[in-house]
Amino acid sequence: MTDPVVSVNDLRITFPTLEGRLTAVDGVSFEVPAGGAVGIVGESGSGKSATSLALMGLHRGTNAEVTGDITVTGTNINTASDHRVRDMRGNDIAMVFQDPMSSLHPQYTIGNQLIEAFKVHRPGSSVADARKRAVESLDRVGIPNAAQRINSYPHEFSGGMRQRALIAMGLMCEPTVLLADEITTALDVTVQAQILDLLDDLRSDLGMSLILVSHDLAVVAGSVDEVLVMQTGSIVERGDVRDVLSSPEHPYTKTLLAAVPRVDVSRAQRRAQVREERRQPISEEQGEQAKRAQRARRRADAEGDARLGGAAAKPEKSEADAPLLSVRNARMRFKVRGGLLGGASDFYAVDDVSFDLYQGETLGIVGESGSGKSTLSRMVTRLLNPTSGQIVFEGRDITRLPERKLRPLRRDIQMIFQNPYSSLNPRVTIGDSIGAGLRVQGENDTKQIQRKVQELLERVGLEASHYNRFPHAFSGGQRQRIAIARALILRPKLVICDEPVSALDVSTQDQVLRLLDELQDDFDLTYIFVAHDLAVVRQVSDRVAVMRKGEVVELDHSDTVYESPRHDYTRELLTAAPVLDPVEARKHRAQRAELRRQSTAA
Amino acid sequence: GGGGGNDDGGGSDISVDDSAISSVVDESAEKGGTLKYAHSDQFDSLDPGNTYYAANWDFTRYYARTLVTYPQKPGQKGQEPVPDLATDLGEVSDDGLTWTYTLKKDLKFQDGSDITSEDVKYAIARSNFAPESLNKGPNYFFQLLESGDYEGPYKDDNLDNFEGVTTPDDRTIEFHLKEPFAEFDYLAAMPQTAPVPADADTGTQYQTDVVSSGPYQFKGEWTPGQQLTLVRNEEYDPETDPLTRNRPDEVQVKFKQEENDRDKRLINGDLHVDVAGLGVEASARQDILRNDDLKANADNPQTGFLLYFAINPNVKPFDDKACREAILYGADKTAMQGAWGGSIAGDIATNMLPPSIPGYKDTAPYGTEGQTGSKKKTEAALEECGMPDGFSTNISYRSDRDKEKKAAEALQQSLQQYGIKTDLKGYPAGTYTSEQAGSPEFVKREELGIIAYGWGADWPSGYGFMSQIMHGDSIKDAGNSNLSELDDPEVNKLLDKSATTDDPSSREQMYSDVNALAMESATFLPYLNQKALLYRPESLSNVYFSEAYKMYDYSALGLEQN
Amino acid sequence: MTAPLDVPGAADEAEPEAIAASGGVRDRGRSLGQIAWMRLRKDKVAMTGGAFVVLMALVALLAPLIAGLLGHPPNQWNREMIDPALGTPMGGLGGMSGDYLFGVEPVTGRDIFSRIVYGARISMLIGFLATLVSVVLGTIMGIIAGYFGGWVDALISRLMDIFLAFPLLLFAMALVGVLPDAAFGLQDNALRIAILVFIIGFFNWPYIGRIIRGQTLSLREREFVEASRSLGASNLYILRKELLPNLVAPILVYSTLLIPTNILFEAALSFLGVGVEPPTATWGGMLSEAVDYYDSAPNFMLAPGLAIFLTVLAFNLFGDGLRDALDPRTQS
Amino acid sequence: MIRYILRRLAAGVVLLLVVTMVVFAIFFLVPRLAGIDSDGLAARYVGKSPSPEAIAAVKERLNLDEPITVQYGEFVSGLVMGTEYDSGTDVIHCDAPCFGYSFKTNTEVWPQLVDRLPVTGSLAIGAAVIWVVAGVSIGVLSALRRGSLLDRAAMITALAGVSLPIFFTGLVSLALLSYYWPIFPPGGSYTGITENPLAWAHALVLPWVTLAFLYAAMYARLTRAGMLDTMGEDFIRTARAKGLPERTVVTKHGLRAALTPIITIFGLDFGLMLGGAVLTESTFSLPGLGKFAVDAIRGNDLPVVLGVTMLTAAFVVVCNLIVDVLYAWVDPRVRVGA
Ligand SMILES: Nc1ncnc2c1ncn2[C@@H]1O[C@H](COP(=O)(O)OP(=O)(O)OP(=O)(O)O)[C@@H](O)[C@H]1O
Ligand SMILES: Nc1ncnc2c1ncn2[C@@H]1O[C@H](COP(=O)(O)OP(=O)(O)OP(=O)(O)O)[C@@H](O)[C@H]1O
Ligand SMILES: [Mg+2]
Ligand SMILES: [Mg+2]
Repeated sequence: MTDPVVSVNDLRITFPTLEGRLTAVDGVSFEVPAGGAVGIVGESGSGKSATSLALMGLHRGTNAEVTGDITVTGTNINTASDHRVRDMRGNDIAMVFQDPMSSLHPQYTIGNQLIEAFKVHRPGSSVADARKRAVESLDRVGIPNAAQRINSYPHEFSGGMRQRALIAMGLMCEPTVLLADEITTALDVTVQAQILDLLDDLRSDLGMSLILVSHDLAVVAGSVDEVLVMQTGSIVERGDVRDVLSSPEHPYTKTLLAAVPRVDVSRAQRRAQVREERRQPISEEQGEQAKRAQRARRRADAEGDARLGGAAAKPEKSEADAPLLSVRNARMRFKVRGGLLGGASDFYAVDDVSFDLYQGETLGIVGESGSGKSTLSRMVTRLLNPTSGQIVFEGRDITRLPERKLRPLRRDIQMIFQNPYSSLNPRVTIGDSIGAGLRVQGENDTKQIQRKVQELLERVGLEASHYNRFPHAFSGGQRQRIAIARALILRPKLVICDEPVSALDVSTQDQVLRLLDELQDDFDLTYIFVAHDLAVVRQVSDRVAVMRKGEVVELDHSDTVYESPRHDYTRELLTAAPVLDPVEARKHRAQRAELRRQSTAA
Repeated sequence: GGGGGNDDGGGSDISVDDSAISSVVDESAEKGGTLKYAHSDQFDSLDPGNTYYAANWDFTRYYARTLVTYPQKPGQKGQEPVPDLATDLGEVSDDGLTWTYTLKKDLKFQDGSDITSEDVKYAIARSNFAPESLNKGPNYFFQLLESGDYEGPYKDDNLDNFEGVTTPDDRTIEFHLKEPFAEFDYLAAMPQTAPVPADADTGTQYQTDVVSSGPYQFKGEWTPGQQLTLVRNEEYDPETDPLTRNRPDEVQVKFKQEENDRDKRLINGDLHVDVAGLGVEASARQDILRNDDLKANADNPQTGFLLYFAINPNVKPFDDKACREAILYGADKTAMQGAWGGSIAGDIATNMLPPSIPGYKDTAPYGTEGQTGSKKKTEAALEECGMPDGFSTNISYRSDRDKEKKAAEALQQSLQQYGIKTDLKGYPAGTYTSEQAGSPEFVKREELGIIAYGWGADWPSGYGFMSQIMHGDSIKDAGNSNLSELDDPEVNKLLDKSATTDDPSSREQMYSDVNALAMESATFLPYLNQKALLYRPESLSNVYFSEAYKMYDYSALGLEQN
Repeated sequence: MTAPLDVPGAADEAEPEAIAASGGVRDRGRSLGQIAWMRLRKDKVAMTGGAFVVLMALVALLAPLIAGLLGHPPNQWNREMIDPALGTPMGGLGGMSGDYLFGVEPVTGRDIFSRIVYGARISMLIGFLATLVSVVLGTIMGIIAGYFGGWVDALISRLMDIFLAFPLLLFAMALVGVLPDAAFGLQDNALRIAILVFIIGFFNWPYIGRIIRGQTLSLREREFVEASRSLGASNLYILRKELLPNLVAPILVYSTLLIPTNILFEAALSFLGVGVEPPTATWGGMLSEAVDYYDSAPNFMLAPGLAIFLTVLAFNLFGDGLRDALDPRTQS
Repeated sequence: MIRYILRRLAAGVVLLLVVTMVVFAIFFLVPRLAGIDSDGLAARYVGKSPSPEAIAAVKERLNLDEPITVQYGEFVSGLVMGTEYDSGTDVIHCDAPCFGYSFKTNTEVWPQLVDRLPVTGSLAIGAAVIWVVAGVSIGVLSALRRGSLLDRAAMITALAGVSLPIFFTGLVSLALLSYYWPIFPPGGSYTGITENPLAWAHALVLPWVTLAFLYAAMYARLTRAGMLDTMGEDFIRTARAKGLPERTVVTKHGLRAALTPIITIFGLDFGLMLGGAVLTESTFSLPGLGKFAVDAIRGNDLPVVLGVTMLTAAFVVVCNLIVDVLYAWVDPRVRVGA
């Protein structure tokens, strides 16, 4: 075997903070063989990015302290001169970053930024050469019409194209190692699959080594040979990707794996499993929260709240029952500016959507970014006024109800939002945030409000004493619990969850999903659950609607949709979904390649 | 002429050379050079028929000769009119209603055409009878001439309809008056009598291209605000001129010259004259007074300006004379003098005539010990007016005149100790006489009991000085300058009579009497006979202080050639 | 006059969870205000500025007492201190002595120390009140524009553009000139001060308005506003309970930074001769008379100049510190 | 792009129109509201001893008895199409843009404004060059050496700079460098650049430096803050990851993004300044537009005040327009939106 192109030995990175030095990476060692692919997996904050940056020597000039040895293509990054390190960046080792929008300079054309990456390492080359190379590079990452698009600015590209452009930039000098840090996190599954496929192709075509960083095991599964699992700065497990996935050794890896939502597990299976776990005496890590939640549940049961009580005797829904919500031919039109003459043109974000929703069920909505999921949710809650169509809630047409008449109805329909950071008011204590619902609906007794809020806090797995804290003191997962509590304080009938877990990492995501599931049982809730992650949707939904460009292309029982999809688009989505089994992943990849070949041939 | 600064104890010795007040400094017949003037702002107008500033009147003599003018002599003699375009001073008819002047022969405009009596008549018509266009100058002719309802040359283009002035022939001009006016020659010395050829008149725009009758003419068309250059007028014949006013080859005026900078350049000789003639500013004043070499080139003459506060009897409690007297007795004039800059800025005035005006007497009604006010008399006056604890009133002043403001503050301070509480009210100088202090209605409404003002004579006589500020007939609804609203029949009668009295010495007596009566009314608080600190650069020749214009006589100035 | 500086987001969107989790351990449960105060207290420079501000406020409040103890009445002429010929102060150093701490004014001999002390009243009063006017106006307009958007926003934004396109000083001067002497039941200096406060405050609101509008615009897009609306909250409730608390920080910071700007503005107007009526002492007014006596009485120029400088500097120091303290982005 | 420019242009014209209205209202409406009748207004245009005839004539000539809307209409039409004044013998054509006619000096306002513009222009441009160069480079250096001695010194100076009233620094520098040690002439002695470039520069050094000091301080602070923000952006990391030399990273990537918002502020500042740096010109007695306006306000010469105010607003609008276009050029994101 040849020498490894990257070898890291006892890497330690610390940052000074208000509370003293924070060790972000703690004694990490690994190697990447020439042409090999290594995945680094771990939850948020585990030190993945810090490690990647160290490989590029990008901690230089910051207040981070880096010790240990990093050797990249024979050069010690820690001791080499600035000049030498600069020479290597982009040339020997190139990095592709997480957020494609902010990682590209908004004021220069894509071409300019690509050419620059080339010229800096090939000072003798002509601009024409560099340009040619940039076009090639863009072409290779699959940007159609590369010769023209090279003059576009980043904002004129879609997210996926930007990510490709960033990869193209990394490829300009044909580096030995490509370092990709969470490059697909912000992308749709289909695009994610394309990008991953692209990296795979590039690796085999160019003989590059690849370091793929992600918090999602499923993402790396099909693309790497070896995987490192990081937890709080250390590598807890490493090995061949098949071995690690099939027989994880470290408990952390195990929980990580268990948390990954699986597109092949149906809702029924999942429910059964969850119920099983709930019945078991509570133990282990998340035990405290669950215990509290159980206590709260029991107390609520004892009080005999009508709705809570009803949950136990929940009747199986029948098609004959009147639907709780029915949406008929709903359309939402936006005016978009920026035609050639700047005139506004019409654009239907939601186009002729109809569905019924019954008490106690969960309707999952999947679709790519921009397919109109959020718009639809907002229409249902009347945060947006539908352009046409009808929304009937409990037999009452609420499509055109004026805001004042709507207000009492708002008790019954609530929303949980995607971004746990922006969905809570940073300047309002969480107690007040949650209690706001009661207050705006006319409750004035502060004591009463506080009692109810604290009960609910415990129910969602937080402490009553958190009442007076501000959101900044909570993690993303906790914030999402707060947001859930806020949505539930008015005891709504229908809750619309707009991507409630997409901003969370897998383990937190799992906890939140479980919580939502429990609450549905306990409070007899009806959910509309919006997500772009097929696996997540399958776990929670009774029925699933697949949206594309504002239309619902398929709507059926979730098992039907996942197991025998009728629409091509649904199939495409399904093959694009990442799977944990590396063998399966490669099979999917082959299928995708086949599909592509067919479409280009056709 | 006024003497040098008298040293009122404690301070530095500040007496300056003063020789240009009583004699001509550097008398010389040399010609040539460029005489450089500076103006801190700009002329209100260079049209001889449309200006009311002494400096402009002095300056226009370069290109606008008048029927009568003032001789180039220092001291009192410089105030006595001599014929210029006219062969003699005015000849008055027996009934005193007609004044006749005859033009000299061979007088020419800059374009070589003859100056005729018609041109003078036209000049009077446009400057006095067309207020819709030319409204900046005085309007004595309008008031005095018997001209029916003549509407001025711009509305009525037949000059024959203007009957106030007749021209029996090309050289004779007759003025027909409504009432006799003994001092008519002074009016004939105003630049409004400078001839204007009717076909060259462009109304308000005439100032850009004045047709010269004097030794210099505009170099091309002039744009207001831009540098003005006067060059020799080839058609001018010095033989016809009683004055020698053609010494320099060229005369320049630069405008908008910052005061301190101007003073600096005056002292180092880059500039010759500050055309406004008001003297140097505080900073240069200190420089000059601390340096004997500079003092030797400085003069500190009285400007003929009398600074005073008018006390308005229509504002309570000044309807009571005793209350007015309380102000007169309570005022500390030395403080007000200090406000203007000390003795160099003026001598304390004790009555309402400037010393250079014939008829002046050194009297001091309501005078107090050391002019600092008298506690005893003030308190007695307050007692008498029934307000032993004092009262409150307002003092108005022109807000953009720093020294007037300071003087008002000084008055406020000295009255305060007697319980007379005053509020200061500043108004822009631009509207002071038109809208505020000059509007009796406004004065009454806003209760401006004490009004800061200053006055200089339009011509050097008691009538010229006092008629506008003391005669009952001159009280106007707007633009009033009789701020005390004095309407004393005795005063009115004396002033009217003086206008018809030929004998100068009896006129002087009448002026003394008017002065005494005005002071007696206790509506005037004169405090300063203003003085200016003038600096004459070494390079100037023939410098002397003209009592007629109260500044250096510009027409006489020459440059030392070496 | 001042260009708007970048404002700390009311929004701490960027705040990574990791920091809340690790760095913020000790801060858990503390309000952002408390954290800001803790940070501010550590900032010595800002605290010095703050202390000076408090000192000047006290000086302004207690002017009669201070001037009474250490000086002479501010409007009293002390002609014995003046060389009657030149109008300059007697003795060296512009008449500075134990009796006249900062010397005396040329011509009048008024006690410069007392006038500086009394001048503080005008400066602080107008600075504070004008800022209040700007802040109230700016906040209301900014929130309305940002929150309601659409044509309301377009209208208010244009309005702000118009205000910003005006030559303020000229305008203020002209306005002071054309306004009457008595109005709104006020007279003299009370009226003058009211007019100045109004003009300064009224013409400065767009600066704060723009900032508030920007903040509101970004806050409005945040999901918590939608959440609140989906709970059935009215616009007023959302404005008051959801937006305003987030705007407190920028409002506070901008007020602190606007006060010195307004103090400078007042000084400029007084310098140009359109401030309050004499003989009331103002710093700008004193400066405008000082240049003629630059060498015989340099103290006359330096005293008001330094008074303005130090006061404004103190406010700026404090404001800068406050901004940093309230800025979630500055971590150490 | 062209559409964008046209739209900004239209907005600019509307803005100017509103500005004229407000200015006009302040000078003609406010005095009326304040109880000054048309006689009083007319009296302001007449000399020392206004006769009723003269007042009546002025009133008629200025349409002072007409409703304010008519007066405004006349004013705007004068601006756009020029107007005519009666000089007595002749009709004076006041060509567009006619900013009015000063009855104090019997001259049109516009030529006088044009006359003073070079002074203000010289002052503004010179100072702007100094402050932009000094302010931006100090700001960048400070940001790059954050926390260093240089940074701290520069920021303390900058803070002092923004806290110092310009009329104080101006007076002190005048007193020291012009009066006490006569190194520079006081500002009043402005000489045109065409007349004598050396004298021109010599006379302007003090005003330039004084004015530039304040703005340099402001811009240094702005630049530093902007630069600190930008240098923390992801695209800077990308640029570094490409292997670009630090200099390129800072200048090409950092500075460009950091300076973009400063352009807007500069446009506003510069536009306002072209309309007269009132305080600087007053302090140094520079015969520019600002001083002209101040004198006019003191002398109640309304047409002049109106003219300067309008001209300033026009400058601001034009400068903003240029800046908007420039902005669209340097920041491609703007072109589509807004
Ligand atoms: N500049 C810094 N200053 C202080 N702490 C830092 C800094 N950069 C990173 N950290 C801390 O180091 C730890 C590891 O961060 P890192 O960015 O490597 O995590 P990550 O695994 O990439 O997480 P994510 O999945 O969220 O991207 C975190 O606790 C983070 O808060
Ligand atoms: N207010 C609006 N004005 C104009 N277009 C809008 C507006 N809101 C949404 N859109 C457009 O409507 C389309 C659907 O948006 P929506 O937010 O519903 O998508 P989504 O499926 O929720 O996507 P994501 O997964 O990214 O959240 C998008 O193209 C979006 O740009
Ligand atoms: Mg990361
Ligand atoms: Mg969405």
